[in-house]
Amino acid sequence: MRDEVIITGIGGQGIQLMAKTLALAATRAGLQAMLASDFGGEMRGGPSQASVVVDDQRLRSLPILPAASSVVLMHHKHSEFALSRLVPGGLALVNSSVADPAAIRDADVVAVPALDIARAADAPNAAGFVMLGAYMTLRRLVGVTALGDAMRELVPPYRAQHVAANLRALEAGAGAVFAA
Amino acid sequence: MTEVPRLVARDRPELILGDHGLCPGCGEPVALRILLEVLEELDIVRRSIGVVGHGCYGSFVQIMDVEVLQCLHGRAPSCATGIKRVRPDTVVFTMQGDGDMVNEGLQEVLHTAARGENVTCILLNNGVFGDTGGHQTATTVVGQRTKTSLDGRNPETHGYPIPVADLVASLAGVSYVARGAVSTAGGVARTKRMLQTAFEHQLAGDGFGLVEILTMCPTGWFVPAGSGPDYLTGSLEAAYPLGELSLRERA
Amino acid sequence: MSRGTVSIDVERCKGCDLCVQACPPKVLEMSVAVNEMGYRYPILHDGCTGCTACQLVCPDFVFKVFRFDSR
Amino acid sequence: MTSTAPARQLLDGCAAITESAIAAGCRFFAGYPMSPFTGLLENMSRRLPEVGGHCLNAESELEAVNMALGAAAAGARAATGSCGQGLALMQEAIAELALNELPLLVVNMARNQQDYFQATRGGGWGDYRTITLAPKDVPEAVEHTQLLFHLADRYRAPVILYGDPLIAQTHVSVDVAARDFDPLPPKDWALDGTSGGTGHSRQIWTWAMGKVSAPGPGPDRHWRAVAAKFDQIAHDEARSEAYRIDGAETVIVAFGSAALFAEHVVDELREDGHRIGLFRPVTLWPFPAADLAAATRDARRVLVFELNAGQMLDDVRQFAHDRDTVRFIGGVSIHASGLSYGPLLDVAPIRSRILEAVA
Repeated sequence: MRDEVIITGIGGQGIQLMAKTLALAATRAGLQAMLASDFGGEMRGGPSQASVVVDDQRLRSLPILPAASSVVLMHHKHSEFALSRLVPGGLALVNSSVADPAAIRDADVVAVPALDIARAADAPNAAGFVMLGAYMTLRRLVGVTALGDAMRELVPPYRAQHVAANLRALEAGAGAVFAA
Repeated sequence: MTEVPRLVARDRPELILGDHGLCPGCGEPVALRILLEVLEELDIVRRSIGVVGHGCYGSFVQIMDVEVLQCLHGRAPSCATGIKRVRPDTVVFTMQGDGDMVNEGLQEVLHTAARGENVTCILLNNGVFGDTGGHQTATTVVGQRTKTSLDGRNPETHGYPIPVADLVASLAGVSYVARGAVSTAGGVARTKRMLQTAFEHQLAGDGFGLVEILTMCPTGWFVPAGSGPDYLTGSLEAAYPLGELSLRERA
Repeated sequence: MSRGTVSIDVERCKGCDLCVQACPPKVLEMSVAVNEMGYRYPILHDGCTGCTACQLVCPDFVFKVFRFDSR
Repeated sequence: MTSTAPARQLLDGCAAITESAIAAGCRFFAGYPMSPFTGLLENMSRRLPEVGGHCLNAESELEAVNMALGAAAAGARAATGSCGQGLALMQEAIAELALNELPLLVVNMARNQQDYFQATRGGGWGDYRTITLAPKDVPEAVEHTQLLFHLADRYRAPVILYGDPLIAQTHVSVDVAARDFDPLPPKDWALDGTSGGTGHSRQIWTWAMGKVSAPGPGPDRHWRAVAAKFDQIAHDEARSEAYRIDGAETVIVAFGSAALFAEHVVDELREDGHRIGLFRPVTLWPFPAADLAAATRDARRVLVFELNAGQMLDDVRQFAHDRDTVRFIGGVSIHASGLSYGPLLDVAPIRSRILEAVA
């Protein structure tokens, strides 16, 4: 079992927290994880990208992935690198509230209107966790509860007020798609 | 009535293991002697570590019976910081000249003072690079002749000297700053008391201490050995007044 | 009549003259002869008070200072 | 207060090296922020106080390395670090550490591979070298950290861990635990103040003159002894890894992260039928000269891939079995930010440069 995903979008969309939540949840579940982040000097507004590789055996991976089995696009901006590494027929999970899924070729495109789902779940800042919840339903690496626990561990104390909304977003996202 | 001679002053403490090779009339050996006397009298010889910079006084590491780290030019306060942090029960002092502390290592001593490191820095200030043969330092006073200011230090071309003790005294985190001189018997006695006070502050954990000692360098000043004290009084001491410096209130 | 005295390690002396200048009762004088290193050295005359000024200023650790106690 | 981290954590390289250093007994760190080294300083400043250690955010690299020198002289397991220009500022003190025979770990969390010369050549004054290990990934950096502390103490010398932005910032699941090594001699040379007044109080001085009552060897004998020690290290401590080298007519030589990528390309090209392998110097100094000569004995071409204008290339040319077979396929490649690698560190460009050279 091996999963490689590149998550991409704009700084401030929660890309790094999504990726770290996934990698930590996998680590806590006894799997091996690698998380390679690539973001500019800006805290918000610039390109933000993270690659996560999860394996149930000794993990051997390049921090700049030559190929990824999935991509999660939070935005069409800055998505060129991720799409160039997506294997033909790989999973492209697209935040269709912002990006146009029809623009993506040679992929198993799954559109998730993450922003709308997040708003409906009263978690308007947590679209990233909607996407992560959806991604877990499709990939089944760890459960939503494990993701929630990892997220809770990672959120700093001064942002603890967002934990409940993030959990709602994860649940909503997990229910928004169907496993193949 | 018979008269019995009673020893009232030893020639040198036992911590001085042999002769030094410094010039006639040099003030630095006097500073070394009173420093070691203070360590003895405070009974801290078996817990003292000296960090010695580069200058004529550097050769003292061969004759002073105290643990020493001879370090890079100017870096003694940082080395002392590392030692004191990992061995807080030791008494840590630096011995540096003006070329070492004020030229090469000015930022080291200022930052170490501002950090309030519980160490004692000792500046042997003669206003000249004695070891290299009499060149201008950052404390050479205006008008002083050196091999690199042949007509005397001229502020228009050479700039002004730096009163490092005054800079240190302006920083919070400092527990004691004093300036003495070894040009007179009274000055030696007063300077020794300054050293003692500085070490007492370190022992009490009060924070950074600096004792600047004005020393004669007749060779580097191009004056006869016996004229050193008078030259010091008229040059260095006029620019750097003696005494304990008042400190900034700690926040 | 001297209240004190000094021992002078003349072979260690470098002839700097600081002690002569520092001596309050002016009882030290530089020699005419020189030591093995070629330096003149101080000679003590009567009148030493044992004040230790010479020992304090000496860069070459030449002086031991004594005082006479009556008994 | 816990002295060791719990098993299996998700840590980036900076955090993992911090935990490994603490597990090895490191209790003093001083550094000056500079990307990507900064993460190490941040982790140390958070973790060392928790285990009774000290971390100083020094006012410059000069202060940082000299503080660490002081701590090392006082017997602590100590470390500092920087990269690039900051490492250059530390070179004078690294030389001083070497000539004073003081152990210190210097983590060069470099921005790229352009620090090869200043890590391996001994950028300061005097006849010395620095043992330099270049891990290819975070788990190896964890291992190397502890090995380097051991080697530093064993040889009483400064040592360098050569990391990079990928090691600094990549998170992996790692177990950090103290590793066992052969016992080390006691640090009876370390300053603690107790030998004052004995007539032979301890002295640390590059000239090794000792006291007049207990003379030391002096600079001539001391520096010859130090140089002889580095000769011995060169003989005993070279480490390397040969990957799929059997029957290879093309041997890639690469270190650190570049070797990790080269390994991947070798796998791809082997699948395509190319007889190709990888030789990786694990110690950049001592350079694994004999291993390289052996690994390249039957090679038709030796291709050096490094992310600089050709620094390790000098060593490969010097020690390859036949220097005429050596070709350079690396180059300077810098990310637009200036803080990391540029596009050359990727599978496709490495692959195409190799294929170009093989054609």
